[in-house]
Amino acid sequence: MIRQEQMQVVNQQQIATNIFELTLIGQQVLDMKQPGQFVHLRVSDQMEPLLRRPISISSIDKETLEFKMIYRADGRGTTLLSEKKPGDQVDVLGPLGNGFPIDKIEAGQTALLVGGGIGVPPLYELSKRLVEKGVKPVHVLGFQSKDVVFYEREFRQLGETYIVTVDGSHGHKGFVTNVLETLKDDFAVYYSCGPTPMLSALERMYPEKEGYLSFEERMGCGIGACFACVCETTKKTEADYVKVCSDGPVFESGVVRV
Amino acid sequence: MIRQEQMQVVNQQQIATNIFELTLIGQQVLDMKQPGQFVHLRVSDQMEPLLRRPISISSIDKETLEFKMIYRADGRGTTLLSEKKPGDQVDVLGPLGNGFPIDKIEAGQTALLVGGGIGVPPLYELSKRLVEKGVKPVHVLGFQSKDVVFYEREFRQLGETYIVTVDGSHGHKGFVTNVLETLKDDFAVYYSCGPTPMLSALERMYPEKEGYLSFEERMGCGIGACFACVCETTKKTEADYVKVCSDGPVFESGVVRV
Amino acid sequence: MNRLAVELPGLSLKNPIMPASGCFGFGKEYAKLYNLSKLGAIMIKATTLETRLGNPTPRVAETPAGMLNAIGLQNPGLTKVMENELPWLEQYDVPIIANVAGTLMEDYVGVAKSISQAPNVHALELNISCPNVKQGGITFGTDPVVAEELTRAVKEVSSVPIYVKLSPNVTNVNEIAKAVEAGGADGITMINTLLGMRFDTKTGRPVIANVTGGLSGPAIKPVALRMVYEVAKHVSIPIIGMGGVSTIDDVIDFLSAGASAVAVGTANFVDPFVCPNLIEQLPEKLDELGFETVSELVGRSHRL
Amino acid sequence: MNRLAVELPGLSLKNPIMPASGCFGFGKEYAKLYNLSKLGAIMIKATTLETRLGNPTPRVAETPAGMLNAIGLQNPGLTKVMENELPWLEQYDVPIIANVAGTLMEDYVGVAKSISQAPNVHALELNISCPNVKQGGITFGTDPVVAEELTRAVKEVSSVPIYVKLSPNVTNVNEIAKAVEAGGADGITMINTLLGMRFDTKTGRPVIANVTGGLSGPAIKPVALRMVYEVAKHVSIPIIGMGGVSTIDDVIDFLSAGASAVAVGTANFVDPFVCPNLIEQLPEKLDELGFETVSELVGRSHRL
Ligand SMILES: Cc1cc2nc3c(=O)[nH]c(=O)nc-3n(C[C@H](O)[C@H](O)[C@H](O)COP(=O)(O)OP(=O)(O)OC[C@H]3O[C@@H](n4cnc5c(N)ncnc54)[C@H](O)[C@@H]3O)c2cc1C
Ligand SMILES: Cc1cc2nc3c(=O)[nH]c(=O)nc-3n(C[C@H](O)[C@H](O)[C@H](O)COP(=O)(O)OP(=O)(O)OC[C@H]3O[C@@H](n4cnc5c(N)ncnc54)[C@H](O)[C@@H]3O)c2cc1C
Ligand SMILES: Cc1cc2nc3c(=O)[nH]c(=O)nc-3n(C[C@H](O)[C@H](O)[C@H](O)COP(=O)(O)O)c2cc1C
Ligand SMILES: Cc1cc2nc3c(=O)[nH]c(=O)nc-3n(C[C@H](O)[C@H](O)[C@H](O)COP(=O)(O)O)c2cc1C
Ligand code: FES
Ligand code: FES
Repeated sequence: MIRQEQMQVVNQQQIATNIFELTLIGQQVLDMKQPGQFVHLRVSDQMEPLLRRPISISSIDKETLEFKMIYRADGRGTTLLSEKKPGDQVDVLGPLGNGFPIDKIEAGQTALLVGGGIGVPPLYELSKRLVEKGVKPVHVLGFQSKDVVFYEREFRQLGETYIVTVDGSHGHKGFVTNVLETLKDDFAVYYSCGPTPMLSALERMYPEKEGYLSFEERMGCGIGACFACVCETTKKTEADYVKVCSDGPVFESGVVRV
Repeated sequence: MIRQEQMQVVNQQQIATNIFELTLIGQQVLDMKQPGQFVHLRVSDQMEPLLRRPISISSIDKETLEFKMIYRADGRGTTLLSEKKPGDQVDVLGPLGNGFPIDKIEAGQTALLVGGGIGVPPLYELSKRLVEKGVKPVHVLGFQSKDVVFYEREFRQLGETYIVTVDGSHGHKGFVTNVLETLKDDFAVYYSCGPTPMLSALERMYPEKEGYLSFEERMGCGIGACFACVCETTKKTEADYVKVCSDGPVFESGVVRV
Repeated sequence: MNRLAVELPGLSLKNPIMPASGCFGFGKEYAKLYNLSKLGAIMIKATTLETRLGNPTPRVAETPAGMLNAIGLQNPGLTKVMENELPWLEQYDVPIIANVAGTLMEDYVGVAKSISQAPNVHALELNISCPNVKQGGITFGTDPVVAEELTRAVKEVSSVPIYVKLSPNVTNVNEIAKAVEAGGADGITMINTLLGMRFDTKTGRPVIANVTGGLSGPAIKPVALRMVYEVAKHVSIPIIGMGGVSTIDDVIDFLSAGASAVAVGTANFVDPFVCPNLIEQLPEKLDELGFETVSELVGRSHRL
Repeated sequence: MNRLAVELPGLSLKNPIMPASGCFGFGKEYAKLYNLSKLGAIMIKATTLETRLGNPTPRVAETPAGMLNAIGLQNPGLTKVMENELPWLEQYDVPIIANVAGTLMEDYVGVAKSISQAPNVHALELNISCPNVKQGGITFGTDPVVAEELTRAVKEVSSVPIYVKLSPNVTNVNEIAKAVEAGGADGITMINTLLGMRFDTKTGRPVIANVTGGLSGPAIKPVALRMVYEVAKHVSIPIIGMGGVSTIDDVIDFLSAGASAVAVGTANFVDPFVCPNLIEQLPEKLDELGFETVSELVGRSHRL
């Protein structure tokens, strides 16, 4: 069920340059089912900035009713969000969309998780769930440079982890694909979230593999009503188009025309 | 000198129903010369609400660099202002305008100070200055009802004080004029701030007396450039019009056509 | 007696609040959040003869207290709307206002003729003001002669009353309003969006793939109120007002300016419960202002 | 070389930032806050033949991310402006753009003829777009034939280049732009305010005593950018852009859209130091975007 809820800030923490981890508490956490779902946040009660911001859920704790998001404070909205302090309220609409399916892989199999920049966060909850299930995750995480790398330790605790930076200031130098080329492709399913060029590179690299990709698009409503976030589709689906907010953000590889 | 300054909230306190007293600290306090001047406040960094809000200075402490305002949280802007907490910054443009002249009265004389509602605050600093000078103030302060009366004790400490409420729930019942009719008119100068009907009643009541009245008008710039706050004048002045923000807000009685 | 009720041509509204076209799809998504029968009416997404896939993305961009959109009238087309969307909406006790769009006059006539026969469609809204399609749309809405002609043609074939949706992107909105009234319109809905742009400051490129988009939201409210106020003076058919409505005070202002009912667009994205919330707040607000019914409030600014 | 410099007809601007007419009086008040010689130019308050006392108050009202004004062209009149205001401004090293307004064509011609002879007036801005006066003003700005005629008449008598200030309250702004270009305008300034209203929700009365007012501020920026972008495609004379500019990104966006310089109106009320601040921020922003000069940036959106 989608709820609109005033959730309380439990913690706000800068974890890399301009990258923040925000922890909120509220009933909505009980409805958060899949890794890869997102929430639509109002960052201010005022009329400017007006629209909600979509941010992925990066980890869920049903026991404490807390969930975390990781985001880059960049434009007006995310900058205002980064100024929220413990005790402040945030208007959260969620959970929204369809996340990464974990029933497509079985215990004992290997999953490849590829994240780029601010696409990394939803992979964290995904990896935790896969590990719980007995799946072995391999993480390949790309960032611009050392100062914006986050959650390296957290991912390492869950499994094999490769960090890649464009400028080589940390981990491997280059793009995630440079590392992927050096890895065995004995994984059952791949999961990815990040910039569209990265997603399409993965599709080209693993045409035979089952893969699930999380897309981004500018949003209005966030719930499927306004047709803002529509993507063109390929022949793989009967639908003429898909909406990132309500049909996605995660789609099977090959469905969205990239 | 007019300055624009990020001033810090030292204290914010509700002192009556929807009435707040806000204390700010900053260099600008050194430039605050006359009681009855005002400041023009930005209540938010966001673009909505957009315009500054004019609020009178209600007391000044040059030693601590603090000044106080008293305001009613009513519309969007003042409500946002009332949410500011100690440590928060407020963008203050000031001090603005010309206040009440205290050189028009001499030690030993009596001054009549008449305030209505949210027009009461600037009279507090005025009264303090008059008392310092050896003038005897008589305060007649009108409010809607008991729950919005403020600063009664503070004014009583400075001199004779009559509280009037429209509904009679505190002090005398009726309008300030009902009390004024019962008082001797042995004062040298009267000073007033409040709703325009009150100001014009005073002018009619004391046509022969020297009086100084503080006016309100919707403002744009607050410094005299935009012609938003213009008032028509009478024959008493050569000017075709006056601007409340830069010529006022205090004018000699009879100057502004009411 | 229901103090919120409003009677308009074809529409017995239980209250004067309805979602604006294009901001509510065909209701399915919001139906998951609340009971659509609470609404005064629903203005469904523009329907065209054929399926439309709309414009490339990005289709929306935020602006100060507003947003731009260039969806481009994406919709499943007349047949699917008649077969899937409208029948599904029949489960709710709410009149539907079908927003009709097209490229040629024949398109409007074709859609209007069919869709006006759906049992729950109680009125049509002729979208002669969509700024986001290359042909049709706004061009019909900026020329009084063409607007009148189109209104007349649609009126002839429609089995329900027709409301014409006016564009604010004109020099003289009264002229267009009078033209559609002369053409037989039963009512007016206004305003559609103002044409605007946003640039990506880094690259200098327009953010909206379609280059320009329609500006909506609180930013345009002053323009919408002014136009409603003016048109109310010039026509005698009722107006459904919209443009930046998000609070109960906005609702009151539009009614005061002369609108008989109010539509809510962009605010649905900010607060998906805005329509039921406004409906709930309305009686108390009437009390506060000392009005017994919504109808008493309509056009009060003209009577002061 | 000064990378911020811009050369326009009559105007050698040391930078492309100037206060917009009516938002800066005749400079005296802001001169107390900073040195006016920092500014690219100053657009002074509209000047009419006779003294004008303007409209009744309230003359301003706040709206979402914007404001309404209906000052009504209050100004001391041509003689006093020539005798007091312009000579006083001579102490600053800054070109003055004199905003000229009137009721009849003769008024414009009369003001233009005299004021263009003041030594520090380097250009005129014909205000054919003021929405707040009953006659003249906006009526000249909505009819291309009249606009062209007025431009031609003023051009004939003016000793300095003339810029015509366009109204956004039109169906087709390009048409007006082309008309004034044909009439001999040396440049265009745009946009003036959008017509709007605000109501006092309690009473239902319009807040502005004049009933309607002109909408300005960030809310209108998308409309202004769209119009500048369009007009830049249709005329070959330069444009001074305005409408909601308050940040350095806004400045860049207007330049990208095709404005050669940028005027700042409402933002002066929000931040009285906005003009010098923007001027100070501009070089760094050019570096960030990889442009050597302001001129390189002008119109870049059209070249992508
Ligand atoms: C499904 C989904 C999940 C996301 N998850 C994350 C996340 O976990 N962490 C994170 O840092 N970012 C995430 N993003 C991107 C995030 O939504 C944008 O960074 C954010 O909206 C930018 O807002 P702003 O106020 O900083 O920028 P502004 O430039 O002020 O934004 C202006 C407008 O553009 C929209 N916008 C700008 N950039 C984007 C973008 N990349 N995608 C969609 N809308 C955008 C904003 O929402 C707003 O409406 C996600 C986006 C989507 C669609
Ligand atoms: C010189 C001067 C001194 C003032 N001193 C005080 C004071 O000490 N304490 C106090 O409580 N109030 C004072 N006021 C009134 C105060 O400015 C308004 O109450 C306040 O601006 C309302 O803002 P809002 O956001 O609550 O209302 P909104 O309705 O959101 O305001 C909308 C717009 O209208 C303007 N506005 C609304 N009411 C008034 C008003 N009465 N006068 C001027 N502009 C108004 C606002 O500034 C804003 O631009 C003073 C006004 C002036 C002109
Ligand atoms: C995303 C979006 C899509 C829209 N689609 C349509 C449409 O299909 N038909 C139509 O007549 N108006 C459409 N509109 C205009 C709205 O119905 C409404 O007239 C306008 O947005 C002003 O109201 P608002 O400020 O409350 O949004 C759309 C508006 C938005 C924001
Ligand atoms: C209070 C006020 C007074 C104005 N007076 C004039 C004027 O006298 N002449 C004129 O051409 N424009 C006038 N304008 C319009 C501005 O010059 C400018 O075109 C408009 O406000 C849009 O810019 P902005 O959004 O930056 O304010 C006025 C605007 C305001 C807000
Ligand atoms: S954001 Fe509205 S349909 Fe996806
Ligand atoms: S508020 Fe601008 S002149 Fe007074």
